[in-house]
Amino acid sequence: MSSSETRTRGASDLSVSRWQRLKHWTVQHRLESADAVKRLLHNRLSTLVTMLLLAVVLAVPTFMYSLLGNLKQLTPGTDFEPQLALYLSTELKAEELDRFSRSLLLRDDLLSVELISSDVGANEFKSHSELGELMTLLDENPLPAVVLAITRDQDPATMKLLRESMAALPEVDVAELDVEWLERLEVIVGSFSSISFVLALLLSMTVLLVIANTIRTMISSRQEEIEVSLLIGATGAWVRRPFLYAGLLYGFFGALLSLLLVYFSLALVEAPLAELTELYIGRFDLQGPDLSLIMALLMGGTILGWIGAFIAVSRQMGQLHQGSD
Amino acid sequence: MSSSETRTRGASDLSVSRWQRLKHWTVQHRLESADAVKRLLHNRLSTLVTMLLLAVVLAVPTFMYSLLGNLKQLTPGTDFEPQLALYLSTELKAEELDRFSRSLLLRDDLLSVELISSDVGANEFKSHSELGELMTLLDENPLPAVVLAITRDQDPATMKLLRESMAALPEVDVAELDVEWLERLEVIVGSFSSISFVLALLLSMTVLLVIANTIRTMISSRQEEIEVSLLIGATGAWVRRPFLYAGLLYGFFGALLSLLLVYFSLALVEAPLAELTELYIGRFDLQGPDLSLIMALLMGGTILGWIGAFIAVSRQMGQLHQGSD
Amino acid sequence: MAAIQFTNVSKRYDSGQEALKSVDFTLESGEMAFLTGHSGAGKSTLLKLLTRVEQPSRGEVWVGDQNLSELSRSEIPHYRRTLGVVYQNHRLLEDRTVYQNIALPLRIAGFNEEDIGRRVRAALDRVGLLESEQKFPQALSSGEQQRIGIARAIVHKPRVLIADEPTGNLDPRLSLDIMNLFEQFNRIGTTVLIATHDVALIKRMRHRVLILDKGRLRHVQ
Amino acid sequence: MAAIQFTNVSKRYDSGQEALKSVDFTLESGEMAFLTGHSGAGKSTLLKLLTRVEQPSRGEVWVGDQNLSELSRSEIPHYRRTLGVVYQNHRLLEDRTVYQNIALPLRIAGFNEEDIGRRVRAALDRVGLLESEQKFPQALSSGEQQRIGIARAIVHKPRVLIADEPTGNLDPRLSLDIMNLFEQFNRIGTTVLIATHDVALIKRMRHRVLILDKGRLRHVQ
Ligand SMILES: Nc1ncnc2c1ncn2[C@@H]1O[C@H](COP(=O)(O)OP(=O)(O)OP(=O)(O)O)[C@@H](O)[C@H]1O
Ligand SMILES: Nc1ncnc2c1ncn2[C@@H]1O[C@H](COP(=O)(O)OP(=O)(O)OP(=O)(O)O)[C@@H](O)[C@H]1O
Ligand SMILES: [Mg+2]
Ligand SMILES: [Mg+2]
Repeated sequence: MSSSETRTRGASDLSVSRWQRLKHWTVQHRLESADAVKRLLHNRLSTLVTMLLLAVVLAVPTFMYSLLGNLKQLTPGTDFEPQLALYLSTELKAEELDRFSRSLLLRDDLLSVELISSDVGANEFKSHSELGELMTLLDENPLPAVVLAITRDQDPATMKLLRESMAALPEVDVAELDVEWLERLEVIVGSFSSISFVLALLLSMTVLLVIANTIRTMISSRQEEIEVSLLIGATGAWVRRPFLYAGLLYGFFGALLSLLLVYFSLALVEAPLAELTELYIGRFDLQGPDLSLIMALLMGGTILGWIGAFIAVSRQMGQLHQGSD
Repeated sequence: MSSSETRTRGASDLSVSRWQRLKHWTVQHRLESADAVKRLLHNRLSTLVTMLLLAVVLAVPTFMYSLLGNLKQLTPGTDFEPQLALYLSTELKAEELDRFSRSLLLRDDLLSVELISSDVGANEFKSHSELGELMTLLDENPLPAVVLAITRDQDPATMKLLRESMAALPEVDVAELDVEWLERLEVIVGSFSSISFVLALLLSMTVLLVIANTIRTMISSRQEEIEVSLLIGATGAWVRRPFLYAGLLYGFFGALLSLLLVYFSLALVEAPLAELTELYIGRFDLQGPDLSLIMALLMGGTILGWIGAFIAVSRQMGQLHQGSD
Repeated sequence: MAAIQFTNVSKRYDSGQEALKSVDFTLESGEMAFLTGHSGAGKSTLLKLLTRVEQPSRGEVWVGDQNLSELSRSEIPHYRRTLGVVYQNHRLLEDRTVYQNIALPLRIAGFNEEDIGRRVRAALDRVGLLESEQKFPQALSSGEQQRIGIARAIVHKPRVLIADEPTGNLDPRLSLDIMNLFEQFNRIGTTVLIATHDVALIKRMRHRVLILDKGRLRHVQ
Repeated sequence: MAAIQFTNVSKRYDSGQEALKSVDFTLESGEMAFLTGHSGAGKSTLLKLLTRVEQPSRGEVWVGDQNLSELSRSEIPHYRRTLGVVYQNHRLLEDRTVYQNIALPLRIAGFNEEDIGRRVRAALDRVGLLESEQKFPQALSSGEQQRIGIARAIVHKPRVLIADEPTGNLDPRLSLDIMNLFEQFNRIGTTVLIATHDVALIKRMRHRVLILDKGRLRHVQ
């Protein structure tokens, strides 16, 4: 009869070596995670619904952030520097224009100076503006020559002062700064991204709640099993583990599904959005979420899943430890 | 001992009058719906999560439809009629212009004719276009006079023919139709609304799934109660009723909450969107969902809730009727 | 009139297990009988046929003037309301108070609240647990839970009372009390059928005894 | 050495119910005893103290060399693995086969699959239900379920075996068989404590009997 040998083993595995315990632990984890996947697959409807929900909820901020990335395309990138545009008097002759632009080159508050003659300006105007066709109707070229200058000092206040002093020059009719437009666009992008952030936070809370609730119902549907296991000598960790795995898996696969959803919706929106933007803004390519967003989504989803499960498990287990018979 | 009297009553209420049965039925329904509300309130976390989810899921298409309504603002309403714009030769004198526009008035393929002199045109251009400032730089007004005409026949093909014949007139330099722009915008709005429709369908399915799943877990958490009730003589309808009520309530309140969510998100988006559109398109007012959309949402949500509950109940009850002991 | 009649009833479960084999017996209206036999003999199966939870594979089960095989699905609930059933593991709802548990059959039958209160208290009084009205089943000993289960079975004064080992969890004195309670009901006309292992009790009570042996009705004392 | 020792143990539930009053007794290692008493006397409560589901309001409960009140939360699982417990309502998991049910304590203790298979079959053989290995509990009679519950309690060969009315659902012959099984375990050194109503059985078995009466240990035979 092997009862004495088993008794020590069944009774307390405190006596086995650390190495054996580690091995046991990893084997257990492998079994448990396989078991968690099996259970998710077994309860198909419920798993599907939860994943779908997570996908929808996670897709909303991801979609927003993707669009935001596209919106940022509209603001010139870091290589863009705000320009000072000097519309020159139409009375100046070609040599005068040339001289004037050279004199500007000597100023050390300007980094670069570009002269655009009225012919070149007219051509650009024709190709870019809606009103281009009108130009063909005009007898003579009404456009002035323009000097585009990039200032050394890029801070808006200094640039405004510079604009004023330039406007006072006799050769200059009108001096314009394009920082204002840029500032406005930046404000817009900024407020969109803070909205996206708030939304992402709110919807992360929702994800947390969804997973916590799903795990809660999982736990309560397996309450008898948990109670019996605890009575038989299962540790809290042993009971908790499959639920934590489930939360993690929900989070990860929910995030993955949401990514598909985002690509799908972007594909749907692409054609009409391209037409719309072409109509008002000009060509631009709709881009999907970038790698860092994808990583953030997948890792965020997984972590949220684990935390949600942890919250649910802690709450429910607390109740079980106290109240049950 | 009152046993004989009660026995008939407890045993079969087939014998009571139809009036009593109706009264009993309404009382039951009142009690049941109150009970359903109480249960939803009792299980707060789970109820909250479900409602939030429904709200998020329902809010997505509602939000889309609201934006779509706003997009339609951009396409001129039914009172807009596509115009034919005739840019007249700049060599014509004021009297000639006048005569020409009068002669157009006599044509029966044009409904109305409006002459815009070059001065008026220049003013409009200044106030509307980004390039307005440029106008102030020009020595003379380069704009031609324009005649805006509304055609009797609004179909694009006929209008194109008309445009060609007009362009051939000696007084006319260029003839332009704005139908093309309109056609494009209509295509865009059309594709957005079909996207919204597909999305609404998909998300309605999700709502159905969410509610079916919630009711399913409700049922399985009350399985013992259902089994015992059936053994004691509860009818299927009696057992089903609270779940159907719950589904209905979930649907309705989920839709209500999603409405709040939509108003909230619209409020969030309003300011930056207004700036953005002002930058590219010009002022327009962001409008919330209209009454018919609100009604559709609330009724749709309620009906979806009921159907979802019905599906869940039918599936689960089928299992209970067969397999249990 | 026969209250319960089995004619040549066999029951074979889907698993192939033959739980009842050609069972024939009649219980007159107002009669009281015990059903006994070894574990797995088919006692619970026989009672499940009576509650229309299972259907016979062969033969007919009549209760009163109804052939249970011919009950339509919508008639089953009404039929079940004429029964009172005590379950082996009491089957009380853990999340409801004792009062709510006992009130359930009355709620289902559509009694009004006032009636319900009166009847529930009368039933509780019968099983001697009037003071436990607002407790939850978990806070009761198993014997007390069993008595609540009995109270629920009798609260609507059923025509036929069926019990599956109602005294398995009770001490001998309480068992006798409960059996006496069943006898009282029997005396006012209720037909009573009780499945039990308690041989000592059966001997004492002097009622008819049906003995099942591997699904066959061996002996009718 | 004393396997189980109660010193002046009282238990008062939050509801105010005094379930045990100054209970004192000692069970030597390898001893077998019965716990009896009327319904609600406190038998289940006493066993719940042993499984550390409840804690005494006063007094100390020692099992082996451990004072149960001093067990930390993380020690409870390991302590419980030294016990085998048979529950009144068997507490089998309905969604698992008989095999899976019995394997559970071994899984929890981390045995490997091969060991588990061998031990589960040995336990099933002991209770005479080897052929039901792949069935689900619902497809078994209540007596059979009870025996599966016993198999689960003994599969890991515990030092102490506790049973709460293990024969409440069994017929007299099967009851005796099960009790003999418990005795066999007792003979190889397991300490056994059984709560039961079955007075006839107790008399036959000739072991120590602890009698509870309204929470007081009245009589130790
Ligand atoms: N749902 C079922 N499916 C398959 N077999 C079943 C089912 N229920 C019972 N059985 C089998 O039918 C036989 C009779 O079972 P039943 O529960 O009627 O016995 P019993 O006389 O009530 O026994 P006990 O005294 O142990 O309660 C048993 O062998 C059991 O395994
Ligand atoms: N969780 C609890 N909360 C409050 N009171 C309880 C609780 N459990 C049991 N009691 C009460 O304590 C007393 C003893 O209960 P216990 O279950 O120990 O009795 P028992 O001897 O096992 O009875 P039985 O033979 O009926 O199973 C009873 O009066 C019961 O109502
Ligand atoms: Mg049985
Ligand atoms: Mg007890």
